[in-house]
Amino acid sequence: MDLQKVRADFPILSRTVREGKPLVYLDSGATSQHPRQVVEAERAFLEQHNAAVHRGAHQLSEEATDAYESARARIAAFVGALPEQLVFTKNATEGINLVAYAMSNATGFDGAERFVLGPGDEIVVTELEHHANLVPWQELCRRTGATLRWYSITDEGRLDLDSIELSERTKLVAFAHQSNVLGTILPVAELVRRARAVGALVLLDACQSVPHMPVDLTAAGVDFAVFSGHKMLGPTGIGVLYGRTELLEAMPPFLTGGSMIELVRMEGTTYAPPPQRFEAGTPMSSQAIGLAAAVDYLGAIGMDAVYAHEMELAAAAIEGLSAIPGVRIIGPATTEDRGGAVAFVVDGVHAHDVGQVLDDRGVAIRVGHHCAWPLHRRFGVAATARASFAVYNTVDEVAALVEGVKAAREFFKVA
Amino acid sequence: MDLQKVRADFPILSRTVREGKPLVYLDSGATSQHPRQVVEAERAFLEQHNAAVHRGAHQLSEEATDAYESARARIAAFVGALPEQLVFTKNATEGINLVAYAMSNATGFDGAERFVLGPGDEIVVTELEHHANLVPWQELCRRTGATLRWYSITDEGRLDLDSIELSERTKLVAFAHQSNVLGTILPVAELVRRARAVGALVLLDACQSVPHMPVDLTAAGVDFAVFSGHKMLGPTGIGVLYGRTELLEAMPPFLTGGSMIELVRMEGTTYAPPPQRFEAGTPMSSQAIGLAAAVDYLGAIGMDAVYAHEMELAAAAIEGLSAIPGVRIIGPATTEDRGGAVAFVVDGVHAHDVGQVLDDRGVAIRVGHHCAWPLHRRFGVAATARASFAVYNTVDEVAALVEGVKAAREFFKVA
Amino acid sequence: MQLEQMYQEIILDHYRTPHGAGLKDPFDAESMQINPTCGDEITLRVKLDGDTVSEVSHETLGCSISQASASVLTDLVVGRSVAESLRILAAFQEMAQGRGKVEPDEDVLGDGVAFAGVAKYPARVKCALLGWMAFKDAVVRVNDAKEATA
Amino acid sequence: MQLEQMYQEIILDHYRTPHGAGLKDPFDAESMQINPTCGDEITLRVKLDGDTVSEVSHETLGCSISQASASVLTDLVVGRSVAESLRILAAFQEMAQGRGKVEPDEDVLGDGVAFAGVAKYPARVKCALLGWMAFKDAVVRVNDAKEATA
Ligand SMILES: Cc1ncc(COP(=O)(O)O)c(C=O)c1O
Ligand SMILES: Cc1ncc(COP(=O)(O)O)c(C=O)c1O
Repeated sequence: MDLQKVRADFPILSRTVREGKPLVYLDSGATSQHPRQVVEAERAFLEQHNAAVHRGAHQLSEEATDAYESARARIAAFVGALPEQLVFTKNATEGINLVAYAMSNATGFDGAERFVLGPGDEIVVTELEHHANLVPWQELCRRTGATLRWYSITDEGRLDLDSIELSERTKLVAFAHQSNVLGTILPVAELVRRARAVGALVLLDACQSVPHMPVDLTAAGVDFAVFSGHKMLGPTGIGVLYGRTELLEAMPPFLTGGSMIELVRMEGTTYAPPPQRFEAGTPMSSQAIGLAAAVDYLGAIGMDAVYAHEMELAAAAIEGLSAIPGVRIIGPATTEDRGGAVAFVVDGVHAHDVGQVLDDRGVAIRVGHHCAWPLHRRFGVAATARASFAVYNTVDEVAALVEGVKAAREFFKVA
Repeated sequence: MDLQKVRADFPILSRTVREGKPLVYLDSGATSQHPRQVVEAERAFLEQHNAAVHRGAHQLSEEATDAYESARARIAAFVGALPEQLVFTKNATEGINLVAYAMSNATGFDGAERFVLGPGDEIVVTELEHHANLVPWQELCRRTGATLRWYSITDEGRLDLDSIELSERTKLVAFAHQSNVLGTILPVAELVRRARAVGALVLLDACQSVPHMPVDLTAAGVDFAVFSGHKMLGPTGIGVLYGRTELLEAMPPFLTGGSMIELVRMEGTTYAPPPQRFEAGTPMSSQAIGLAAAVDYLGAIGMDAVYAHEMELAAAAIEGLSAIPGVRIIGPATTEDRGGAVAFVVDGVHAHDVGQVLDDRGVAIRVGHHCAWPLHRRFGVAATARASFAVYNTVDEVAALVEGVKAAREFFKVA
Repeated sequence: MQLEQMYQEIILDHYRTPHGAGLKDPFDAESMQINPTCGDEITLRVKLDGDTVSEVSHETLGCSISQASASVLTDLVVGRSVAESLRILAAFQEMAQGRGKVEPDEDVLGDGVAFAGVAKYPARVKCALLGWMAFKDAVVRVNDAKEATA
Repeated sequence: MQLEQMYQEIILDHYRTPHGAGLKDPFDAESMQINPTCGDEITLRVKLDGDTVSEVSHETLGCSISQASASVLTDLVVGRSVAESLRILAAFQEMAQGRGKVEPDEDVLGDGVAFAGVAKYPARVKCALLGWMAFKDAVVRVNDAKEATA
C-alpha cells in the first residue's frame, strides 16, 4: 500500500484547521473521509445516468437501474454475500430498526412465525453495544412484552461469556463485531454457536468491522448484519442490512410504500420479494453507487492490507498513550482480537478538555460516550477520548495525538 | 427566467440516448435532474467540512454541524416553516411511515394520547394517493385495529368531497397536495377545515407540490407534511417531514439509536426533543446540504416563475395530446387547480408500447401505474403514460412528446 | 430506428392475432400473474393430456410484448410433454434475461427467437416473461394437485 | 494558540477551586441535568430566603467548562432576587449562544464574561450552560411547589 498515494486521493486531508494547523483526522470511527473516486462516481452517475430506478422504461432509467443493481452486487461480493441478500437502508441504525420492527410486524404475517415475540421471550445484547444496537431492542421488548438481557463486559474490555446463559426462550442475539469504543473484537463464532444451540437468530453489528478488516458474512454464519457507508469511505445516507435469503423471504415488511409492493388495492396490499420488499420509496441510488466505488477502492488496496495498516497505527497509539503517566486505555491493551478504536481517559483532565487541546493542535478525535453510554457507566466514567483510524492515517499522526495528550496534561497542570 | 441559462446548469440534458437522439427528459415527476450547483455544494462540503454532525467537538465537526443545521433552516424557510419543525428522512415514504409508526408507538407514551388509535377509529385518505400515502396507513390500521376510509375521485379526476363524511372517530386525514398522476391539486383548505371540524390531524403529501409551486406549510395549516429531495433538483437519500412544533414535541420516536436519546441505560432510555428525536443514527449530511443548494437554486428563480413555466408546458401538452385522435387525458383537461403531470392513454396502444416508441426517439416518460394502482383501477386502466415537467423543460420538448405519440399510433397502425 | 429490432414483424403479428387468447374450459390449472411495476395481468390456463400439454388459453391485459409472448408460448408448448415445455421455458427465459448476449436456438424457440431484441430492454423483459411465469406456475399446480391425490 | 482564549485564567481558577461545590442541606429545590452528547451531569440545589437566592450548591461530573460555569453561577446569583438571577441567566445564555458575536456586559456577568471565548466553540456551549439550566429548572420547581401550597 502506497500511503502517500492513498492520502492524495482524499482532498480534505490537505486542509488546515485552527489557524493553519494541518488536519490530523483521527475520528474515522464516527465517520470516514471520502476519496475522490467516490465523489467522482456519484457525480458521473448524476451527470450521465440519473433517473428513477426500477420504475421507468426509458434508457436513462435502465442505466440507473443497472448502476444501482451493479452497486448492490459489488457491495455484496465485498462482504461475501449474494446481491439479493443486501437491503439498502439510510444507515446501519435503520437496518437494525428494520429487523426489530419486522419482528413486531410478524404476528399474523403468513410464514413469519419464527419472528414473533411475546412475554417470556428474550432478546440478548451486550453491555458494550452502540445505542443503535441497544435502543431498538429495548423498544421491541416494550412493544412485545419480551425481555432484554445482556452479556456483561470484563475489566479488560472483553465479553464475559459466562455472565449469562442463553435459553430456549432466546429469540435473537445481537452484538457488535467490533466495539466502537474499546476496539474489542467479539468472539463471533462462539456467540453464533451458542445462539444456534438454542435456536436463536444472530444479528451482527458490523459497522466497525466491515470498514476495517476482511469480513465474510456467509462464512461468519450470522443471520443478519448491518453496516454504514459513511464509515467505509462511502457517502452518508446509505447503509446495508444483510439477511440470509430464507429469512428475508419470510420476514414481513417494515417501511411500506412504492416499489415494495406486489399488488395494491384500497382494501389491502401484498408485497414484493426481497430485497425490494424492504426498500420502500425512491432508493438512495447515487449513494449506493458511491458506496460501491468505496468498496472498489478498499478492495483494490485489499482489506488485509487495510487491517494490517490500521493495527500498526493502533499499536503505536496504545504504546504511546500508555507511556504517558495518568493515561489509562479503556479496552484491550494489546492488539490481540482488536481493531483500531483506542479510547482513553486522562487522570485529572476531562475528555472534553483533552479533545479541546488536541483540536487546538489540529488533531480531531471524539470525546464523550460515543453512543455507548451503558459501557461508559460500566467503566465508571462519564466520557472518554477516542482516537480511531482509517486507511489514510499515518504513524506521524499517531505521534501528534500522543504529543497532544501530553500537552493537555501540561496545560491543565496535571503533568 | 432564462431557460437556456437554466438548462446549461444541468449537464445531463446535453447527453444523447438511443443512438444519438438528444435526451428529452419528461420524467421529473419520478425524479428530477440536478443542477451543477447541487453537486458542487455536496462536493465542497465533502472536500472541506465532512465530519460527524452533532457528535464531535473538533473544528470539522463544528463546521459540518453548522452546514447541516443551516441546510435545515434554509429548507424550512423555503416551505414557510421553522427549522425545528423539519425532520430529515431518507425520502418522503419514510416520513409518512414515521408518523404512522409513531402513532402505533403512542400507547403508553406520556403525553402522546392524541396519537393513540384503536378499533373504531378512522384514518382517511383518498383514492388518488401514491402507494407511499396509502400502504403505511393500511398497515397502521392493521396494527391498531382502526379502519381506513377514503374519498373517491370523480371522472374528471377531482376529489369527490361528498363521497364520505368525516366523523369524531376520524383521527387523521392524509392526502396528496397534487396527484402524481392526474396533476390535480386537491382543495387543501377545505380538507383542513373538515378535518379540524372533527378534531382530526392532517398530513399533506407535498411530494408533487413543493418542487413545482410556492408552498407555505404554516399558512396551509396542516399538521404534518412530507416531500422528497430527489423530486426538487436535490439528491436522492433525503426527504423531509414537517410537523407542527407542539405535535412533534408530543410524538413518540420511530427509529431509535444514536443521536436521538437523552439518557440511555441498559434498562431503558429517554429521548431528545425534536427534531433530533426523529433522526436516529448518522444523518444524511451531504444530502441535506445538496437539498439546501437545490432550494437556493429554485428560490433564486422564484417558485412563481417555476410554476408559471411548468403550467405553460402542461397547457401545451394537454392541448397537443388532446388533439390526437384516440388519445385521452386521465385527469383535468384544463390547467385550473392543476400541476404539470399529464397522464394519458392511447386507444389501441398500451402505455408500455407508447413509452417504447417515445424512448426510441429520445423522449423519456413514465409508463405504468406510477405507484397509484387503485387510482388506475378507478379509471379502468392497467397503465397510463405520463409526461411530467420541471423548470428545465421547453415547449419544443413538449412538441417532441406530441410528435412521438403520433408516431406510436402510426407504428402500431392505429392511426 | 432501433424500434424494429424490438418489435419484429413476428411479434406484431402475434400481438394482432394472438394464439390461445380467451380463457377455455375445461382446464387442469390456472395461474394469474401480475407485473407489479406496470399493473399488467395475465390469467393463463393449462390442460394436460397425460404428460402432454394439450391446451393453453389466456387472457392478457398488457402490452404488445406480453400479449405476443403468450401467443408464442401457446404455439411452442401445446403438444409437448411437460418436461419439454419446461426446457423451452428455460431457454426462453435465458434468452430474455441474457441482455442480448445469448444466441437463441430457433430449433427450440421457433417464433420465440423474435424476442431476442426485447432482451436488450431490461424493463421489458418482465413483459416477455409474464405469460411464461403463469405457465410455469400453472404446471406446478397441476403436479401439486396430482401429488395430493396420489 | 487559541486555547487561552477559551480557557481564560478566571475559568481555570474557578475550575480548580469551584464555589458551591458539594451538595448542601437543607435546600428548597434540586435539579439534575445531563448533557446527552457527552454524558456529563450536574446536580444543583437552590435555597431561597423569601425572594432571595440564599444558597446554591452543586455536584458536577463534567469538564472544566461546566465546573467553572457552575462555580461562577454560584457567585453571580447568591444574594440576588430570583428575578435578577434569571436576568443574569438570560444574559449569560445570550452570550454563550452568541457565537462570539455578543459583547458581554461585565457589570451583569462579572467573572461570567470569561466564557465569551467558549461561545466560539458551539460544541462546548452546552457545557457552559449545564449548570445554568439546572439552576433555572430548580427555581421553576420552587415556584411550582409554592403555587401548589398556596
Ligand atoms: C405524490 C407522491 N407521494 C409520495 C411519493 C414517494 O416519494 P419517495 O419515493 O421519494 O419516498 C411520490 C413519488 O414517488 C409521489 O409522487
Ligand atoms: C458499532 C456501531 N454500531 C452502529 C452505529 C450506527 O451507525 P449509523 O449512525 O451509521 O447508523 C455505529 C456508528 O455510529 C457504530 O459504531
